[in-house]
Amino acid sequence: MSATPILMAAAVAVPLVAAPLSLHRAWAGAVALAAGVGTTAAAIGLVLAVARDGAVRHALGGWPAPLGIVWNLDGLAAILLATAALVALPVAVFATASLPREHLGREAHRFWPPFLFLWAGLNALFLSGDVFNIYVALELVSLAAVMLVTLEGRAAALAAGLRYLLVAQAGALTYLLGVAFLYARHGTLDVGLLTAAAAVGDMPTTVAAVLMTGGLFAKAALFPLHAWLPPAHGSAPAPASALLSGLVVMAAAYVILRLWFDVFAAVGGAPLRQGLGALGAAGVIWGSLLALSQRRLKAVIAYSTTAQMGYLLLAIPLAAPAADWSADPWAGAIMLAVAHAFAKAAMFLATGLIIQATGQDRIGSMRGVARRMPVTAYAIGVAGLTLMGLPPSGGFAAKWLLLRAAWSDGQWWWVLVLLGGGLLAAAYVFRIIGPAFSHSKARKRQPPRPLEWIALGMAAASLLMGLAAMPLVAVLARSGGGA
Amino acid sequence: MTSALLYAGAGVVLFAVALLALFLRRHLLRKLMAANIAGSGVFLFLLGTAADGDAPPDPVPQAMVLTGIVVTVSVTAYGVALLRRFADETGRDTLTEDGGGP
Amino acid sequence: MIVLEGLAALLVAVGVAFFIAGTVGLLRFPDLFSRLHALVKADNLGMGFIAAGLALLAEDAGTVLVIVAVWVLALLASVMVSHLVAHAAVREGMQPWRKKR
Amino acid sequence: MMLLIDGAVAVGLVWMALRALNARRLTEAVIVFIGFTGVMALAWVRLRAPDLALAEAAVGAGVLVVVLLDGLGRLAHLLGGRTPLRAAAVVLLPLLSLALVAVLLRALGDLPSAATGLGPRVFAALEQSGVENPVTAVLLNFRGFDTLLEVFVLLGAAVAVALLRPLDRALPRGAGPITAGPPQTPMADWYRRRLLPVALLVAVYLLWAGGSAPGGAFQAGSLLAGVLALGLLTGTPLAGRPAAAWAAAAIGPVAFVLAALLFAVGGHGVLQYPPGWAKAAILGLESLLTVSIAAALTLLVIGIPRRRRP
Amino acid sequence: MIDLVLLVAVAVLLVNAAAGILRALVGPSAADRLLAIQLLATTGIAVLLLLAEATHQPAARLVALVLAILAAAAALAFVRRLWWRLGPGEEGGP
Repeated sequence: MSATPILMAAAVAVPLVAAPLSLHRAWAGAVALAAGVGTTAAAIGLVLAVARDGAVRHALGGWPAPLGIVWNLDGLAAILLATAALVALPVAVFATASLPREHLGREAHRFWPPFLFLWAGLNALFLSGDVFNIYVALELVSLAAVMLVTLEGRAAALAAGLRYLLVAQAGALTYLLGVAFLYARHGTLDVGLLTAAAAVGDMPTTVAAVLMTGGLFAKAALFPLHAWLPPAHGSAPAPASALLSGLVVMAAAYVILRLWFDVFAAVGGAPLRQGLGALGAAGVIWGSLLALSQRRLKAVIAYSTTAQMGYLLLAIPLAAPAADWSADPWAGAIMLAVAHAFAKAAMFLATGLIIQATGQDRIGSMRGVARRMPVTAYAIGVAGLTLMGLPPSGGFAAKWLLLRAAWSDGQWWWVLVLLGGGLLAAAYVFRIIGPAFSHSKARKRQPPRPLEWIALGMAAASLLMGLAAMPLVAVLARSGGGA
Repeated sequence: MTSALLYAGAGVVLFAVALLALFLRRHLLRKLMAANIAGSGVFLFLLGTAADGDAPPDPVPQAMVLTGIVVTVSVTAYGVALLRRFADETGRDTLTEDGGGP
Repeated sequence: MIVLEGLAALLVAVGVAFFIAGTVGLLRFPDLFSRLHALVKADNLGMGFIAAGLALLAEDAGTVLVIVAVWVLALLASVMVSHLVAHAAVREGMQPWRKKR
Repeated sequence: MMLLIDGAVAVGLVWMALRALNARRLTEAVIVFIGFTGVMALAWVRLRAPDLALAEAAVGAGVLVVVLLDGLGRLAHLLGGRTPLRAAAVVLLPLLSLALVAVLLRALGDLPSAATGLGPRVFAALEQSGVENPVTAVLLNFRGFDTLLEVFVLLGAAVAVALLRPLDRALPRGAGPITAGPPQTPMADWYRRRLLPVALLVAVYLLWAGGSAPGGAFQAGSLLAGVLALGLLTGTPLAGRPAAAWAAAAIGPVAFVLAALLFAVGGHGVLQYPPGWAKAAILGLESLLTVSIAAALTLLVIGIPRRRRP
Repeated sequence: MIDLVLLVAVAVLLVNAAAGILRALVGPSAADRLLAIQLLATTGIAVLLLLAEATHQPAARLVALVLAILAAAAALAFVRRLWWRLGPGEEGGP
């Protein structure tokens, strides 16, 4: 038997085993970093395996679908596993140095159990090819995410965590009711088999599509169910915010894309798909406007997440039937999600450093940052390029693909959304970065240099992704629609 | 109209009513109970549609519901603990809000 | 056989009657203590009759054992509950009801 | 007759849910909610799902009751009157809710009437699964990965509760006593001493029977946790080393995931039991999971300690 | 025949329990609400025993056994964790 299933198992099992071990106060950091290196190695191994051998389906327990659960490692899953790893590992390194300084103090080891639970849940989610299994994985992710939000235990964080927990639970149960409809109608939970069975797109299937999408909207903080996100992401410690904004939201949005790519490909007509796209567009505009009107640094970045997630939905109205993941709209959406994960993580880490240096979470804290903390300022600026979608960033490549799809399909109205969203992003990014070049006499505590470089490194990754767009699309093509 | 369908229908009603309460009710303990009841509704629906006359019902939804019960209990207990900590910290048992969302 | 079933049905019916009596007491009696009294005594007697009736119908000794165990445990729980509630009520300063003159 | 009973149960469920959600007093709501979980257990029996009835009864009457009443008690000083509702929401949302019910019922009517599920496949493969109870076969074999993630959700929740301690207090080293409460009567102690062995016996039976009859790790574990919570409420602190509670809570999930990995490394599929070993492996895993589920649920019940008085 | 008798008993007990829940709703004291829960628990145990016989589901007896083991949990939690915190005035009103 080949090594690929063992690597898949390792990607989930290593963080799961490490999570309870990291409860030990003295071991926590070392256990988590070792597990992080192991999990990252497994994820990279999986990307290489997919690039070499193509997609792999592995029946867990030796029971093929529909009886058992099937892990579905295609190009998309591999890319997302690698994204999770390449975001989480630097964040972990960052956290070991920054958390003891940032508010948690001697209790910094509390970060590791939720960190590892989260990573395991994400990997399980990306691998899963089973709609019920996705529900369980999502619950693990949400639980860990709430733990991260409430790490510091201040009143605002607890309130944000409670709201997040309730919204996530409502979303999960709505999703689960949709799964129940799918199972009652088609008698299977496997994504591949459902795709074949749901080709009719009748009433129960449509209701299931609406329920599952609605539930995931809440989890992905997509407009109009986004209100919980900014307080939640804004009140977590910087490394936690980086994971939440970069990876957790992306994971829920990924499930929406996966479902509409496969299972609901035949569901609803143009109106339903255009409606989903319109909600995405509204999210882009509304989220950007809210980001523009914030006073707190972290709030600007958190609202920007709502805006950026909106773009992903544009793939749904643009997709042609029977395309594969490397088709323009899908590849564009995925690339945007990945580039956003790196950029947003970089931004949260960088602002975390600035907030530590100045002791204040305000846009005014940015004053003088360009002179005193140039590396950090660069990190924010470079990550901002991706959010705006300027070349050569990953955001540019992604939007280019979406634009091309919209143009060639004659759906010009999405072009306006893409361009308008970019302009608004430019406005809120400049609002942050502008004051950085002004003079300030306020004293700042210099953060450790390596931490600044981690933030810049992640921002650079989001930038350089635009140059690596072609290889990415090539890996995405390794799907074969569940074959 | 079979008994099983009756339970599936009750499940749907429970889900909708509880989801509504989850948004409308202010007290957090009530919201947590609402989430629980919504879960029970989904579970009833799952099993109500899986029943097959007097034969034993499909075991797959049963396993799904069992998993769902464990997850729901975990989340509820965590939610109550979170609420207690929140109340300790603030002296409040509701979230202040400007409208919208639970 | 038919005699046995008839007897069982009778016992179950008597048990149900006790349950109804207990509920009437629960709804009509004037204070917590008397309501407690009505509920716990009547319901456990009712439970005993129903358990006895069902034990007559049981096919094997294991079933009888389970039924008896259930009844004993329910009885213990009731004793515990009524003791706790009454004890706490007295400590809370709750006064038993007296007929008004 | 059956339809009458089922109708009564279904209507009762909806009515109790409405009371729990809308009752004026929170105490009333919580108590009716507890009753609601009991009636759910009846519904599961009527739907011929005794495994679920056992789970619902064990969780609903034990752990959930203690968690909710304890939570209510800690909020008692805040209990106010009815909180006002937002005017626009009061009109609009119920209408939406009604529409949702209508659509869902309509879709329910459109579902195929003949069972389309995986039941026949489960029964066909039951012989190779290592157990005779089809629900256990699905949980521990066919869809074992769901269960694997699920027990980690439970463990994660226990960890999450422990992490809620204020930052100036170290992570709990284990289960402490629940000390709050009025002085204890000797009778409660007597009761606990009688109850514990019976519960242990029944839990072992549920675990052992789970292979062939209704029951299993979760039912047994949650029954144990319920009785432990009951014992804590009688004022008896949990004995034993604190760290042991966490080790007990983690051992089942960790063993499960390590087994999954080891089978894969050993040349079988991930989570695939080696031929002939399924029965033994499932029984061993279930025993460990029972211990872990009981420990994790107990840690959830114990929750965060009371705030230190300033 | 006997099965029908048992089912009628179940139906009567359910109606009886519904009447009992009224006590939970009326109160007046929180302890009265607790009594309704106790009624529900006892009724539930009896109904489960009856259903086990009438619908030939021996496992329902186990459910009754579990309920009987945990029957005192609600009262214990109530008395030990809640009541003494509520104080007499809190729930004593109409």
